[in-house]
Amino acid sequence: MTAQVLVLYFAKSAELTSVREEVVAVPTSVSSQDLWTLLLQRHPRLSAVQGQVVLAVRQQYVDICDQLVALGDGDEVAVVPPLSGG
Amino acid sequence: MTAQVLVLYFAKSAELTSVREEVVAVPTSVSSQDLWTLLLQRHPRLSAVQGQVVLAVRQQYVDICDQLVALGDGDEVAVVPPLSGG
Amino acid sequence: MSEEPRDVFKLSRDWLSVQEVVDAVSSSTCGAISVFIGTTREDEVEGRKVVGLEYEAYELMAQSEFTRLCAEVRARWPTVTHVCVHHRLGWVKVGEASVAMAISSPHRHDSQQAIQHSISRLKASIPIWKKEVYDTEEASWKENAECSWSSSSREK
Amino acid sequence: MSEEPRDVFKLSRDWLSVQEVVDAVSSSTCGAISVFIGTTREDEVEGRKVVGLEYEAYELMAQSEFTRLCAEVRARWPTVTHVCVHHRLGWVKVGEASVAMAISSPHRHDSQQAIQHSISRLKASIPIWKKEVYDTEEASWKENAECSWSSSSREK
Repeated sequence: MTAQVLVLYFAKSAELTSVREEVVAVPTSVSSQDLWTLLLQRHPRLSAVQGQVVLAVRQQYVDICDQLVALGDGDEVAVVPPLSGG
Repeated sequence: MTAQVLVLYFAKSAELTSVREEVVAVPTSVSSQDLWTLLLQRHPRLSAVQGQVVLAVRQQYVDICDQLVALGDGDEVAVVPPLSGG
Repeated sequence: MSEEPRDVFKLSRDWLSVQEVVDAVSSSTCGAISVFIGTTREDEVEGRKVVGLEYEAYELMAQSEFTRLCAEVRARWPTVTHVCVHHRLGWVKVGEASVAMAISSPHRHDSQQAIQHSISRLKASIPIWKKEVYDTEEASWKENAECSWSSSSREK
Repeated sequence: MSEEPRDVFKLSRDWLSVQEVVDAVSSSTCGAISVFIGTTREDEVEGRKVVGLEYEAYELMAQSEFTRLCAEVRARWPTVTHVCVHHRLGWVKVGEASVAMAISSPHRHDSQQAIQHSISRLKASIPIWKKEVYDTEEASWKENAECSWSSSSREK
């Protein structure tokens, strides 16, 4: 089963992918690690921030690890480099 | 030896004396306790704040106690009720 | 004398008005307003002069993380009345304010403690990023030490 | 990048401008400005409603005590750059600011700690007094708990 999710890239990750957002087909149940690997395959330059980012799924932070994430059509996934607001 | 000092009254002490300032002849060397007693004699209503005020001599706080204070003509002495700025 | 608590968050491409942030938290039940303003210092990094910052945000999530931050602050300091944050987006020249936060409470200790905590939490959890831009036209993305996945945190 | 430290103290019969207090401490070497604003709460005391406050000061000594306070703060937090206090005199309606203080420093922890300390010291040592005025036209002089010769301190 796959879902069409909207992937958002911010800060350095957006510079590396050269896109700010795109629709990507992903498994409906996937570990955050496998989700990241899938994005890396689309954008090999993201390897520059490997180990330095987290994801956000439906606007909730998710560490890149074995944790399973459930995804549905239209869900928002973001690549989140270290924050620097303030 | 006496000096002519300018005595300032603030807040509740000014309400009790009904004057904001006055020139008073005082000994050139006097304990702060005796200085207070002298002001009390001029303004018996100040007894209402007895034990609740300090003095300021040349803009420095002085507790009412046995400490000797040196005074010269034109020096400023103030009766200082508990502060409530801010 | 009770008043509905206000949590006001605004991302803005314009100059920040401190007065507006203060007015957003003022209340007849509050004796204290604590404010924090963060600005960019004039700085040289390896011989390059910082001329300004370029900010971006995950806007919807920034709003939801702010709501979460306010709930956490209110749980810890129940007397906190109103909270307001204005944060810049886009280009911010050196010397201009990037963030202004105000918190009101009946007595001063609560708003003072809450604002210190809230600024740290903002830097740790609100999805906003800045890039330092130098006079050489080079730029580099900054990382808050407060952010748990920043390189300074990872080294710990 | 060094800058002469500024200690600005103003007693004012007019409405306080937060922006003016902030501008007085801003500096291109400072990333942080902490601000505290004290206002009068709407309050009832024994069934009487507070309508405002009447402030008075020993003006010259207030200035010299402020200078002393700044020296003490700078000794403890050497990175404190500028300090500004505007304090009202005369009649202040409920809800209006009575005092606004701002402190700038390169990094935020110094200005945040310094402002908490400075507000306590201001209440303890700067010769300013306020009288609470009620809707019954009665009034009473207030005493700061921070003042060492206030009745709450004497009870300790």
